Amino acid sequence: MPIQYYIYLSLALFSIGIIGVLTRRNAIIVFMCVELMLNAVNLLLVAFSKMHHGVALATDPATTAGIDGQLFVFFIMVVAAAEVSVGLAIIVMMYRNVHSVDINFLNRLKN
Amino acid sequence: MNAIILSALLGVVMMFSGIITNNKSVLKYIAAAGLLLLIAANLLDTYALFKININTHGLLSFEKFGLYFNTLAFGATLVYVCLSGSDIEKAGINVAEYFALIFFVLCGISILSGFNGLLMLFLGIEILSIPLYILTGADKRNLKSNEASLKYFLMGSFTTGIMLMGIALFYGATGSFALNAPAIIPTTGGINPSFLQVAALLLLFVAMAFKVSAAPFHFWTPDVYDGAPGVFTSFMATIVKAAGFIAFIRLFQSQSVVLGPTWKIILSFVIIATLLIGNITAVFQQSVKRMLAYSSIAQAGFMLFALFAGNDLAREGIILYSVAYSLATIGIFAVLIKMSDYTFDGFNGLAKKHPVLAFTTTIFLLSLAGIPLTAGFFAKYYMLAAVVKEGGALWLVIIALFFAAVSVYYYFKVIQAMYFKEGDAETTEITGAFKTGLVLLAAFVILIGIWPSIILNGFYF
Amino acid sequence: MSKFVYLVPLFPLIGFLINGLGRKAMTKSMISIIGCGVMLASFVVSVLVFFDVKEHGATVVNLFSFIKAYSFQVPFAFQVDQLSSLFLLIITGIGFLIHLYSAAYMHEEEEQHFGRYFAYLNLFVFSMLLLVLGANYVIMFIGWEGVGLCSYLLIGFWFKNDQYNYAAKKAFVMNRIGDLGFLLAVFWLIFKLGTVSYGDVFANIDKLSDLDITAITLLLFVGAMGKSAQLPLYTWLPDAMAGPTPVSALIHAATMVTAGIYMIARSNILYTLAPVSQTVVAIVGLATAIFAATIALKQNDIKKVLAYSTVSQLGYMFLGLGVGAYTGAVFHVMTHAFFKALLFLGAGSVIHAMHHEQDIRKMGGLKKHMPITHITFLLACLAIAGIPPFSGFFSKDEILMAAYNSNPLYYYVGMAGALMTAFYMFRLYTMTFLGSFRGTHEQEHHLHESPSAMTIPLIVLAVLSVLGGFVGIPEVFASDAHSLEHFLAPIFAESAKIQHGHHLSHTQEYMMMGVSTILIIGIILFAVSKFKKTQAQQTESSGIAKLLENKWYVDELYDTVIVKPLHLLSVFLKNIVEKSGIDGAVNGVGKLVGYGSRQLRLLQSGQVGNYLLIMVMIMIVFVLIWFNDLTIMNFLKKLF
Amino acid sequence: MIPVFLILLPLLTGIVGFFIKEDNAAKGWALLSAVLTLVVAIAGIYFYPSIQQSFDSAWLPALGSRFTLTMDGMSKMLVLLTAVSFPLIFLATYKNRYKNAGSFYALMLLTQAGLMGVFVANDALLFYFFWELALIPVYFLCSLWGGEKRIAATFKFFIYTFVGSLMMLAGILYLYFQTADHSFAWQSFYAVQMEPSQQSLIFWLFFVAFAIKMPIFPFHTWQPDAYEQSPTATTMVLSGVMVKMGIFAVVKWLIPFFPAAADKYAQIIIVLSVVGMLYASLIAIRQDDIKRLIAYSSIAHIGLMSATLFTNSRVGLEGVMIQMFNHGVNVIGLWIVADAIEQQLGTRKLSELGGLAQKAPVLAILLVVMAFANIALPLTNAFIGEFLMFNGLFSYNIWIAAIAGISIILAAVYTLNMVQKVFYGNTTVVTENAIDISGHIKLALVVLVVVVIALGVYPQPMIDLTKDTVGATMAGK
Amino acid sequence: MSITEILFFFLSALAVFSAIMVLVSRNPVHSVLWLIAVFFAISGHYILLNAQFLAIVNLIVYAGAIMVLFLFVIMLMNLNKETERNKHIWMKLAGAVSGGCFLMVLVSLVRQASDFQEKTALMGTGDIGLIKNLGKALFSDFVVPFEISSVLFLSAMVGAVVIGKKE
Repeated sequence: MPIQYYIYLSLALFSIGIIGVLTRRNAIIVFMCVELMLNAVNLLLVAFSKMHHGVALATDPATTAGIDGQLFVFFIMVVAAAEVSVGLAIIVMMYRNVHSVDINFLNRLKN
Repeated sequence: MNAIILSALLGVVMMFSGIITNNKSVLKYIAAAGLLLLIAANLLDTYALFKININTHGLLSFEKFGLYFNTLAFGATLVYVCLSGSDIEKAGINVAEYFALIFFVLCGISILSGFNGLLMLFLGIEILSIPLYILTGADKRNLKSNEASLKYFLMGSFTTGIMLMGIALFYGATGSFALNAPAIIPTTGGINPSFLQVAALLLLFVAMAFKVSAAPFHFWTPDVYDGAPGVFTSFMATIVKAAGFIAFIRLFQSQSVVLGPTWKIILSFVIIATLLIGNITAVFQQSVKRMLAYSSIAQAGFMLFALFAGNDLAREGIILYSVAYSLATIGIFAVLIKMSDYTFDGFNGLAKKHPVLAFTTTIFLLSLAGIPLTAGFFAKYYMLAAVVKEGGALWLVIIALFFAAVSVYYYFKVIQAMYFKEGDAETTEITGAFKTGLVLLAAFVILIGIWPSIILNGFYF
Repeated sequence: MSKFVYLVPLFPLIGFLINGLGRKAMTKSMISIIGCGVMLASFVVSVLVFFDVKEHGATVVNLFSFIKAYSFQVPFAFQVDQLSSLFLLIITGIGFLIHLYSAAYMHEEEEQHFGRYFAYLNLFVFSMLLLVLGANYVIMFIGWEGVGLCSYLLIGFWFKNDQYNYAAKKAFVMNRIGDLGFLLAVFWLIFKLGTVSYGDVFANIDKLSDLDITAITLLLFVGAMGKSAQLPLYTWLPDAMAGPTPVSALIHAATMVTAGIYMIARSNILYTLAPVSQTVVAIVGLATAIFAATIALKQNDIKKVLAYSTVSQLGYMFLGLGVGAYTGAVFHVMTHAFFKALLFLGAGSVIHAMHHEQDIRKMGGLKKHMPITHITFLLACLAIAGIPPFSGFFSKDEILMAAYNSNPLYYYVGMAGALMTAFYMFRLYTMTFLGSFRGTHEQEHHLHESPSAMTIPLIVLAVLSVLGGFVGIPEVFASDAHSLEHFLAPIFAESAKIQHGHHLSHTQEYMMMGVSTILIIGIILFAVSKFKKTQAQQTESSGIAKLLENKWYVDELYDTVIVKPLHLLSVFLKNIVEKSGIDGAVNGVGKLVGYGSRQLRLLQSGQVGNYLLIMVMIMIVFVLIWFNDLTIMNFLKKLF
Repeated sequence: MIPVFLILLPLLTGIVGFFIKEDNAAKGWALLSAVLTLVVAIAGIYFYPSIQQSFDSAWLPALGSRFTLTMDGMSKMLVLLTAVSFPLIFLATYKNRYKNAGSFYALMLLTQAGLMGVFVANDALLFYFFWELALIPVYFLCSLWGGEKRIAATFKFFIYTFVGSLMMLAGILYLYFQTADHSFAWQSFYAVQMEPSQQSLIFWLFFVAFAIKMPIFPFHTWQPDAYEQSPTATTMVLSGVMVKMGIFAVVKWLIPFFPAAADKYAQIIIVLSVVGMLYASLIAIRQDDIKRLIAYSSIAHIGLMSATLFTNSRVGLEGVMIQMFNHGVNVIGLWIVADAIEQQLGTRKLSELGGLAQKAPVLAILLVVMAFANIALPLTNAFIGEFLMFNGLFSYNIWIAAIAGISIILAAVYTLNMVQKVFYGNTTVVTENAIDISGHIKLALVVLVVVVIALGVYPQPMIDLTKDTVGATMAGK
Repeated sequence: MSITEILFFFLSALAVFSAIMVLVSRNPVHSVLWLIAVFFAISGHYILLNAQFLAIVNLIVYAGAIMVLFLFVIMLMNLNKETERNKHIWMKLAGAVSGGCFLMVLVSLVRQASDFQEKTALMGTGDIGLIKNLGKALFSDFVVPFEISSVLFLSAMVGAVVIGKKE
């Protein structure tokens, strides 16, 4: 599969994530969109990993080139999990205080 | 490596010490002792006396520059703990956990000063950021703190996304996460670097600019610094930010070949925007805390010069700048935290009530403004000198100097409030030890202002 | 003896210091003894110097190096020659008399003011002596400004009166305008020749181009115009009459105002080589002579009449200088010093007697009350009117003859002026001394002759006024009798070489003298008869008379043309340019920063969405900038 | 060693001064320190010239900056001016009451240390340090002890001059990287050969800094406000000594480094300066506040100096040299009088004053001498300077000299205006109960008057003192 | 068109469609469910790319754990109703346009970059994605970051405790 397709797909998902972050007001949805962005990156990394592996495979059949890409995905997932736990905790804390998760509502701090 | 392991361990120790005692001063002493230990361990590492040797497979590299920065960062943290440690309880009751988080942040800093690939950069930044999200929201019943925390978190994770996209594209272009890897895919134009690598670096640049609050990616800074409990703002705005710069420079210095001349245009745009927004917006702030937030943006503008110049002088300069800026800001925040009113009016008449506080604050403010005989002067001096040495960007230096003059305006507003205005600056209890600490710190700031080599020689000895 | 010439200015300086510093500690008599004593000492030395010069000729006495900066240097040196020694005599001699007179005249003042007065007066004499003795233009300038200072101090002596203070300030400022010209001339000399010493300058005169000489002489003349109250810078002198009368006599008649003449006489060779400047000098002098004379016709203040008369007489002197009659001018300086000092002192005596009443319309018939004053005054009037054989006749005649030689028109106009002089002087004399007293009874009751300290100087000066002319008997009467000319010949020798004198025939000269004398006598008789019966009541004058009474409205003209616009400009600069313009621009930068701050703050809206939106937008912009050579736009166009 | 003493003495005594709580002790301490400094200065310059006049020690080896102090003629003269001024200032304002007198005098002494440093530093970075060190204490002095609008006025002054010094810093940095040995030493800077086109920008960077300090038109607007609002003792320092920093810097740091640019832009600067002279003089005519009047008068005088600096004339430069000293002495004298009046009568408004000559004859006489020195009457010190300077200006351009000469007339107008309004005429409500000045002011003024006259009659020592600087500066041309 | 291609396009379409649905859904619960759909689609892609381990981990961690956590929180807050008020229309438009521009700019960049012409991602073959190989690499070359990520978790844990603990 041409690598461009993966790039386009990934960028599309990433951009959809961005659009989501920019257009939604619900903090949880915004956060979900961030997760979507991360997943787009994951997909791209895996695709690149396979691309590099393919290139290396042509010369060295025992190569493990490209494995770092997949491992990076693994670490991204780790971080994402940690972030989610903290992020949701913060959102819940916020909700407890103001009974809303509307990010437009967050404007005590400005100017 | 010593520092990374020990700081993580110390984090755990602090965590558990919370179970044993809840006495804040005991915790403070434990933390201070831990920091001393950390400094010692790091120094041992620096001089190759005792090293925990772990094969990092090239993911981390510990050279003098990074290790020296670690020492300074830990030292600054020690100063911070000594001055503001007892005020941490103002933020919330979980003092032990806060100290633990601070140690985790230091772990992240140690990684950032030694990363050798994008993976460790990513991990380091996350280890740095996640505790900060928490610390920002530490004052749980304070809506501002909540808001700051959520804002910081949302924007931070968004930026993480951007950064990861950059890393992915970088990986696509080079096939590696290592910084020194050349583009494995030959470029069409011969000398042109891979487009995707450049685009990747651009996205990484945006992400790093966000972390060091360079405009126009600075928006989180005022709100978060303002909303976070004062003690943690102090920590975030100084040591953490300096670490961000170290990472920034580490990342981009290795890529100078890849970055074309356009890089400088974009960078100078960012520098000017940062100086402009930081300085100009600070002028009309009513709250000293918020003013300091903007001022930290402004100072970031100066620190970006190191990136712009990218020479030896810049490397020395960024260290000196970090120290000068951090010490002065820690000092001011230590005083600010003691105030019951964070607005400028809250400082009215401080000179009468607490002349020592006012005097030392004045020294710190002068240092931030870059007045000679204080550390801040040589910090700015090195930054500008680095740029001038590269040649051709004198106009940028002149613009920067103009903004330095603007910065005098808002820094001196504090001095005016303290000395020239009548008022009853209410503070919490000021101990003699605190005053002594401030005086020592101020003396050190002046000492650096006269002999900057006491910091810079650390590179060579 | 010449090497002790420094004693001449030193004595008055000592007097100044003693009187100035110790004025509170000393009694009036001590003060006056010191004040007069130093003058007498100075006079004695001057006499000795004079005879020394007469015998041994000129010398330059070097005292010390005043300024020495590289090649340029100004020595503090004194020029002792015929011209300066003559002036020394006039200054110290008349100075002494006036000091003596002052001791009595100022006796009503308190001790400290009395001391102050003598200190100023001594300082003035010191400055004037410096002016005259200086061996270069810088030392002359020191004296030049010094006398201006003393004039300022003395005009404003009664400093409680603001009117007087304005007059003093006016005198100083107008003098400064002239001084600027003087200074520029000096700079010009330094620029071209690198020296200011008379000897060096006159020796190197061939190094100067015609333009240089003309410019330098004209600039010097500007200085002279200020100091010697020539058109258009004369208006300060009548106002200067605010000072005590002896001061007017010494400074504003006999000595200081003749500094300009001294200076031009000193620089005669330069002027002789600059015909344009000479013409300017002559015309300005003549115009001043006639202009001031017209004003004097209708003045009612006894001192004002004398002041305008002084201006007018100074004009004659400049006419003389302008037509090359340097000796004549100096001669007139001398005789004028005698009779004008006498006139002022006489007026002072009158004022003293009248209890500071100066309006001649309120006087009259003083003849019988003050005989000595009357006689001496009359003699002075005759001298100034130019009746032979009084001193004024000889000097004025010499100038007018030279003027005729140069241009007959000068002579006719000058003659008209002389007639006017005779008219207003005798108008003054008649209204003051003849007829009946028009003042109050109380004043009349107190009328008395002045004490001897005042009358003795009058008498001495009267003698000099009468006989002083005989040092300069014109050739027409006796050949080689002009002893002054002989004496001064070395000074003007260079000029004389260049000047080609064609002389009038003796008959013509006799005829002109005769006609003028007859005319003057006629005018005098007319004036005496016209004003003898003056009554106390005043009539509103109109037409030209009113114009003259108001001094041609020159003061008002200056006020409108120069003073007021200057003040308006000042206010404009202060309130508009400085406040709104320059400072406004500076504050504007600050305001701009403040405005920017308030606007930029709005960017920090507090909305996370906005922040991120801006970030994304900037990111896109960065990509576009970075890859602008990749024609992303073209691709985008294709896309749609 | 002398320059080190000159800096350290006020610096250390100043720091000690902060801890003196008792007002009179602080005054005495400051006076003692200032007198000691004066003694050291005079002894070092005149009596023991054999003692080392320079000092050199390592400071920042990594940067190529050394702690190098030297004294050439101009430095000596300005050091002397600084040393002379401070005791007189302390003396003249001895009776003035300051809250926290200890801090006040301490800051004054720190200012003195900074000034001394500026005048003797031979290393650009060091020079910059002292340049700022002299400024900061003044900021506090004016803001803490100044008049009603002190905070705004001082702030403007501070930011204005700070902008200038930052410009200079940029220039210094640029030059530094042009030096062959990467050093801040004066000699290294001097040896830099720059293209004329390169010189231009750096020249202006330096010049603006110095022009603000002097100040010359149109960079002067901080000055009247600052002078008016500062406590008079500080104003004396500001106008008497501090403005000389700008001129000093032009002679020592600007003209030798950028001869080509100095020639190229001489015309602009001279015209600006001359315009400033007339402008300031005209404004001074309508000032009602004595302090503002003196301030504008000072601008006019400085304008002449700055114009002459660029005329490339040896004699003119010599004039500038001695005028630096003389202007300092004269303007301090005027301030002392202004302060004496203000302290006693509580007003500085000309319109409210009058007739003081009756009440305070001694003050009147001393002021009149000072006033005439201000308008450069011959036999006062200012005459020599102005005379030489006008010579320089004249040799540059006749018309400019003539136009500048108008200021001589205007100076007479405003100065005499002041004398008249303050001292002459009848007493007013304010001056009715005035008494004459007391001993310490009298002493200070008499000393000044003696200096004024002595240097007016025999200026040669001053000329000789600064000859070498003038020679060196002109030799570079 | 081979089966791989068909699957690729199907999964891509599914992913994009689901992603769009995430952000247009008014109900947060629906958003979560659509996001899970995206994850499934992406996991499908992983399988296509022969990265089975990641595919499984993705499902377990993301779809299984994280999204459940989200759902849990949403339920906790009782947000399953359509409570979210709309953003201002201009802000929405600006957000969409910016995101679109971002996509277009990057896509155009990729299109013009010659780097990836003719490059393909290896489908089906290549065994680096197998758990054996990944595990070996993880515990040899990548052991340091692996250990360090424990610090991350630790701090996240401490953080969650600090935030969540009642005072």
